Amino acid sequence: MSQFQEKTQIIRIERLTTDIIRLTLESSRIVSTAKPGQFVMIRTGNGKDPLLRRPFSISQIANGKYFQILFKVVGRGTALLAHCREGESLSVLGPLGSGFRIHSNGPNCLVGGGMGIAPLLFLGKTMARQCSAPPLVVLGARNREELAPLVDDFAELGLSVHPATDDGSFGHHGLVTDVLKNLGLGDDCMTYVCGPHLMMTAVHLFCKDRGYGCQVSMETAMACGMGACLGCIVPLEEGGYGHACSDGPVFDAKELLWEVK
Amino acid sequence: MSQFQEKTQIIRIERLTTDIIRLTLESSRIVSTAKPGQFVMIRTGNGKDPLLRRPFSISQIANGKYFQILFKVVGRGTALLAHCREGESLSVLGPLGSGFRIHSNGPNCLVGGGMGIAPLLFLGKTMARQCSAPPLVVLGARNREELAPLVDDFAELGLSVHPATDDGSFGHHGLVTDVLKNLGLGDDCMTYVCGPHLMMTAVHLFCKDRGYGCQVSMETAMACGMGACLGCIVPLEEGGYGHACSDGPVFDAKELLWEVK
Amino acid sequence: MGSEMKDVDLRVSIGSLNLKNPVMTASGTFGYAREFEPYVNLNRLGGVVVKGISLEPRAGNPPPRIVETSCGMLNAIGLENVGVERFISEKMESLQGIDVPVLVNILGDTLDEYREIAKCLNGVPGVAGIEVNISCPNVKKGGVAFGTVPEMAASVTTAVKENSSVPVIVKLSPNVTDITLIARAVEDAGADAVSLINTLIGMAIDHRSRRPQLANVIGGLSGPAIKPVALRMVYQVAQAVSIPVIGIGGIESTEDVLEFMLAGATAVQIGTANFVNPRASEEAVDGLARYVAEQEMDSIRELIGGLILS
Amino acid sequence: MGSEMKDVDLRVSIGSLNLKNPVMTASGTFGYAREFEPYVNLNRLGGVVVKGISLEPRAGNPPPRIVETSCGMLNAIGLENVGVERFISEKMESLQGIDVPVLVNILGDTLDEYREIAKCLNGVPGVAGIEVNISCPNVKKGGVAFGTVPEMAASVTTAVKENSSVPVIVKLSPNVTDITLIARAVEDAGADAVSLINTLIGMAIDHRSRRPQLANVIGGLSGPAIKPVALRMVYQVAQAVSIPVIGIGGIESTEDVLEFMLAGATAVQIGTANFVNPRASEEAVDGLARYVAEQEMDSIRELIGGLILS
Ligand SMILES: Cc1cc2nc3c(=O)[nH]c(=O)nc-3n(C[C@H](O)[C@H](O)[C@H](O)COP(=O)(O)OP(=O)(O)OC[C@H]3O[C@@H](n4cnc5c(N)ncnc54)[C@H](O)[C@@H]3O)c2cc1C
Ligand SMILES: Cc1cc2nc3c(=O)[nH]c(=O)nc-3n(C[C@H](O)[C@H](O)[C@H](O)COP(=O)(O)OP(=O)(O)OC[C@H]3O[C@@H](n4cnc5c(N)ncnc54)[C@H](O)[C@@H]3O)c2cc1C
Ligand SMILES: Cc1cc2nc3c(=O)[nH]c(=O)nc-3n(C[C@H](O)[C@H](O)[C@H](O)COP(=O)(O)O)c2cc1C
Ligand SMILES: Cc1cc2nc3c(=O)[nH]c(=O)nc-3n(C[C@H](O)[C@H](O)[C@H](O)COP(=O)(O)O)c2cc1C
Ligand code: FES
Ligand code: FES
Repeated sequence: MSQFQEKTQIIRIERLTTDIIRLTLESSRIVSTAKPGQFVMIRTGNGKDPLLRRPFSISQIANGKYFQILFKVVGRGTALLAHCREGESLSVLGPLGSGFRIHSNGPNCLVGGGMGIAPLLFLGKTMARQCSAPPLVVLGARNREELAPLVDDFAELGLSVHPATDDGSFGHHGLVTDVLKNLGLGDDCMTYVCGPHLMMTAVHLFCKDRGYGCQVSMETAMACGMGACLGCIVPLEEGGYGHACSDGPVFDAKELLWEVK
Repeated sequence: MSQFQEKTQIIRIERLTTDIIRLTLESSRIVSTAKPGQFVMIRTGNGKDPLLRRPFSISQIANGKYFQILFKVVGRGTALLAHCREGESLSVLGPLGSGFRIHSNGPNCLVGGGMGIAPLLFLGKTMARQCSAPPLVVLGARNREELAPLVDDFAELGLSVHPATDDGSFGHHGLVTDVLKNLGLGDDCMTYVCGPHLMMTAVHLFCKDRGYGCQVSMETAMACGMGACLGCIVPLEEGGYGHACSDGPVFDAKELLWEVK
Repeated sequence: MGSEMKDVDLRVSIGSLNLKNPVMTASGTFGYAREFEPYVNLNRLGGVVVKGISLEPRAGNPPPRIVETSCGMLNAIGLENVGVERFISEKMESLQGIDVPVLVNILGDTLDEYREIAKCLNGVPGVAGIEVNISCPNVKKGGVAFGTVPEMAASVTTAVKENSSVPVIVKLSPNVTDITLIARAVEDAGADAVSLINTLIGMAIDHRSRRPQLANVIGGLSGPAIKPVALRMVYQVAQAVSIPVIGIGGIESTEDVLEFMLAGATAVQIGTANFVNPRASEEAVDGLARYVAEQEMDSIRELIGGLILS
Repeated sequence: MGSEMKDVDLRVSIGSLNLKNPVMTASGTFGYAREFEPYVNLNRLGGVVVKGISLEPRAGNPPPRIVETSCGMLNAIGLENVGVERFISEKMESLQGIDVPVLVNILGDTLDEYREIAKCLNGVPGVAGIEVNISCPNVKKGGVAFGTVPEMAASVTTAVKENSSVPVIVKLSPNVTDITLIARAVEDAGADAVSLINTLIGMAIDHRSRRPQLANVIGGLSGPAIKPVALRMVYQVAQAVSIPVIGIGGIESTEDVLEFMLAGATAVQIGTANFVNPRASEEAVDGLARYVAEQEMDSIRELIGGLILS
């Protein structure tokens, strides 16, 4: 048994910006089996509306019993979560899904956009410990306010971060793919990508072009998070569908069907 | 226009027992027209579940802009209300319904049971000011814990209270009707009753027997609180139904059909 | 709000009835309209549909009549109403002076009753339209609801239509296998519009007392819970008929109105939401005006049936 | 829990199928059961109904396939499944060793397909019963769902029944005018039980993109939102037929199970609630055991149809 349904206590609530929040939750069981790239399903309220759990990447683990999620308030579920108080409990299901497959020896590059940065912190921390060389980190967001606190987290791990913002207020003014092009990544580089679909498409094409490996973490609507509802599909290159919650959320980008206009 | 739909700020939350709570809300408009016996309809949450507003008696007004409700946590709506924080806002509709018709000259007796005590405080306060003689007050509840804090409120108004509890832990051990029988009420006494249905039935019969007037405040399920849904009916003596929200909640007990076994 | 939005065109037509905007209130959820005056400027609404009226007064069902369910409510009011005579002399009288079309919802147990009510209402000042509730059981046909058999629905439509000079809207029941069959039948019988959906039939039980929660055992389910069913039926009916469709079911907000119009509704009715937020209807009018302005549309009518498929 | 409750009798029977307790899981909401092993002791359940199986594998509908609605969800999975062959070789194989009846939900576009699947499953070890999903459109009859016409529902029942040695449960669609007509037709055709309800047909629209929220445009509504409709239909069907009725629709808790049993259900299936609380089914078993003990009932069967009227 490596998944659990737990009442987890909210240890800490940090408001990084007006609408980006970090929750620290306690569950030694979930933490004991969690791997970078996995996610949890959280009940955001006690009522029946919103009805379904919401998926969030595990963005950090610590001390064998704490884990963090980092989220943005975009709708009712996240608004309810943002309204919680320290000391209260949340029902959490996890850890769920496949994680990133870490290449311990090759050069690694983490590419995150917006809230897609969340799982990369856990990944970066793990790599810093496991891999022969630390990964390069490229992070994009709308502006300094949203990006700076997240960049700090990676910096604390001793990783060098290349930021990019839409408005140029922090790091490169433009897209993460611009940054990637100028980084001089090693030949057999593996990229680990999580962010908006358009960004992942662009990074996939870039990697395909250069012959780099590319793992992407896919976001879809999810009802169950555990392979039961068959709602969370992503179209596969070979035809048919993969299930984001059980076959993913991390997929080899080559196996997916990318709609490129 | 004497009804309003308002975002009212929660000024104060007092937990009288583990499940009895008093909220102080601010709305000068609602307070300006509120009369004893009237009620408000409150949205207990922001979601769609629970969907409907919940009715609560106005149990006090103060300083021309504050009003209080006193409630017991019995289900999801009241649980949500109990979970609110000071400074937050609640959507309130009111004041609604007919109030008590105060007899300024005759002897008056307020009879309350459980949360039915709530509207009687506002009534008692008004009578203390308006009436030639202060009303007698008979209050019943399960035990001292639930009753004592409410009795204190009446005592502060200078009214003499005759308490009764189911377990005998405070005042008379037994029913409010036992107390009533021994009070020696004046001949043309008017009683104002709010509490469990069985209690109101008993008080009505007692009053009918003695020829006292009897006004009762009826509780029914309510969807709208303003005469639009026709859901809140109470059977009338003459046949047909009255509407608790618009014809009541206060009725002359004689006009209602009482099921007496 | 009113003046700055002057230029925004929210008008829609239901047959010969021209509405300022598509937002009406649903029968049985808005009383006789005056109840909402403390909260709503009635003149700003597209129309109000008053509580269902029968030939004779009805006391309605015994209590309990309502019970809350998940994101919805069940009601078994039992069509309590003052009867058509008192309705005309008291309620319509009290509505004089309001600058909003008043539509009268009517119901009966026999064809004759429908016909008689229509006659009584014909020519009454202020009655801008008739909405025919065909969810009632036909007592002559063993209690099968008029609204579940195309031929019966058509007969009711004809009976009312022949005795009305104002537009006749037929309100469809969702408790049928194929609502488009009923919609087409009433269109063929001359209905000027259809409105849908009425409530879904439901039930609630109190496991403690082991009794039904409604004295009437079954009741009508309304509110946000039924919105997906309503939207689907409006979409299907809008494709099946060429008369205007009025969307009803779980509508609470401007966004909901937009969805129903995209699905093919020319206008909408707000029901249960009036209980939760008495200002829901007027707020939806404001929201539509803002939307049309923001989207720089010439008219809200561009939205009707504008769902993009593929 | 298990041992202290030893004396409590929760057993119910569906035809010749004896269940430890009335709590099953609904098709399409419990995967192939093994997915729930981290959370649930499968052996404690009354039965599990696995995802609907067709003759050939189906890829299902394109995304998006699910969308949340008020107290419910819409799904248009499009019956994605591995086909009956791989189902038998892989999925049934993996279920060996579980001490719980496995019921297989089947579906087809033609009578022949239903018949063929039944034949394939007949005699397969571990298959304790067949649940026939008749909500699918009959391709030969122009896409009218098998479940909406009594004669068609009866034919499917006969076709499956003739080729099955285990009990056959027919799962009824709620999207009909009179569900008791379908229930009686399948009873007469030999069904051992009926289960209801399947999902209500619904739709959701994204007003921003002006597109349907499901690629398939329409989908099936499930969850607490539909419970009142499900309870009403179970109540009606239980009075109309004498075979056991299995209640489905919005069941989340022990209380919900009690309500469906009072309405006349012999057993129940928990669907969407499994997504919200994977332990919902086992918790309902615990709750029923506590209830029977507290109420000092001889058996949970005393509850079936025990609704008190008047
Ligand atoms: C595997 C996985 C991991 C995730 N990890 C994180 C994370 O670490 N941090 C984080 O902030 N978010 C994460 N998400 C997205 C997160 O689940 C959604 O933001 C959340 O469900 C929104 O819930 P809501 O009730 O606030 O919004 P809703 O009210 O449900 O929707 C509000 C708006 O958000 C959009 N939306 C809803 N769900 C998603 C989704 N899954 N993806 C994109 N848009 C969506 C809706 O279309 C709508 O426009 C993850 C999603 C998946 C599938
Ligand atoms: C005019 C009026 C004035 C009221 N004033 C007060 C007041 O001042 N203080 C107070 O505590 N309560 C008052 N009530 C009762 C209050 O409205 C209910 O307790 C509340 O609606 C319960 O909401 P809930 O969501 O917590 O419970 P629910 O989840 O809706 O129900 C939980 C339990 O409470 C029962 N219940 C629900 N509504 C009522 C009701 N109206 N009467 C009796 N039982 C009910 C249900 O049957 C159920 O068993 C008043 C009711 C009315 C009609
Ligand atoms: C309390 C109540 C009373 C109703 N009375 C009537 C009625 O008299 N006639 C009618 O045609 N519909 C009646 N309805 C149905 C509504 O007009 C509407 O069709 C239904 O509630 C669905 O819309 P909603 O979900 O917005 O409430 C009533 C609904 C409710 C909730
Ligand atoms: C995602 C999903 C998939 C479903 N797949 C099937 C199926 O394959 N066969 C079937 O008969 N019913 C299927 N159903 C219907 C459920 O078994 C059940 O009848 C319905 O969801 C109502 O119950 P609920 O409200 O408890 O979910 C599915 C439901 C959902 C939500
Ligand atoms: S979310 Fe249910 S199968 Fe993936
Ligand atoms: S609560 Fe709606 S009429 Fe009284």
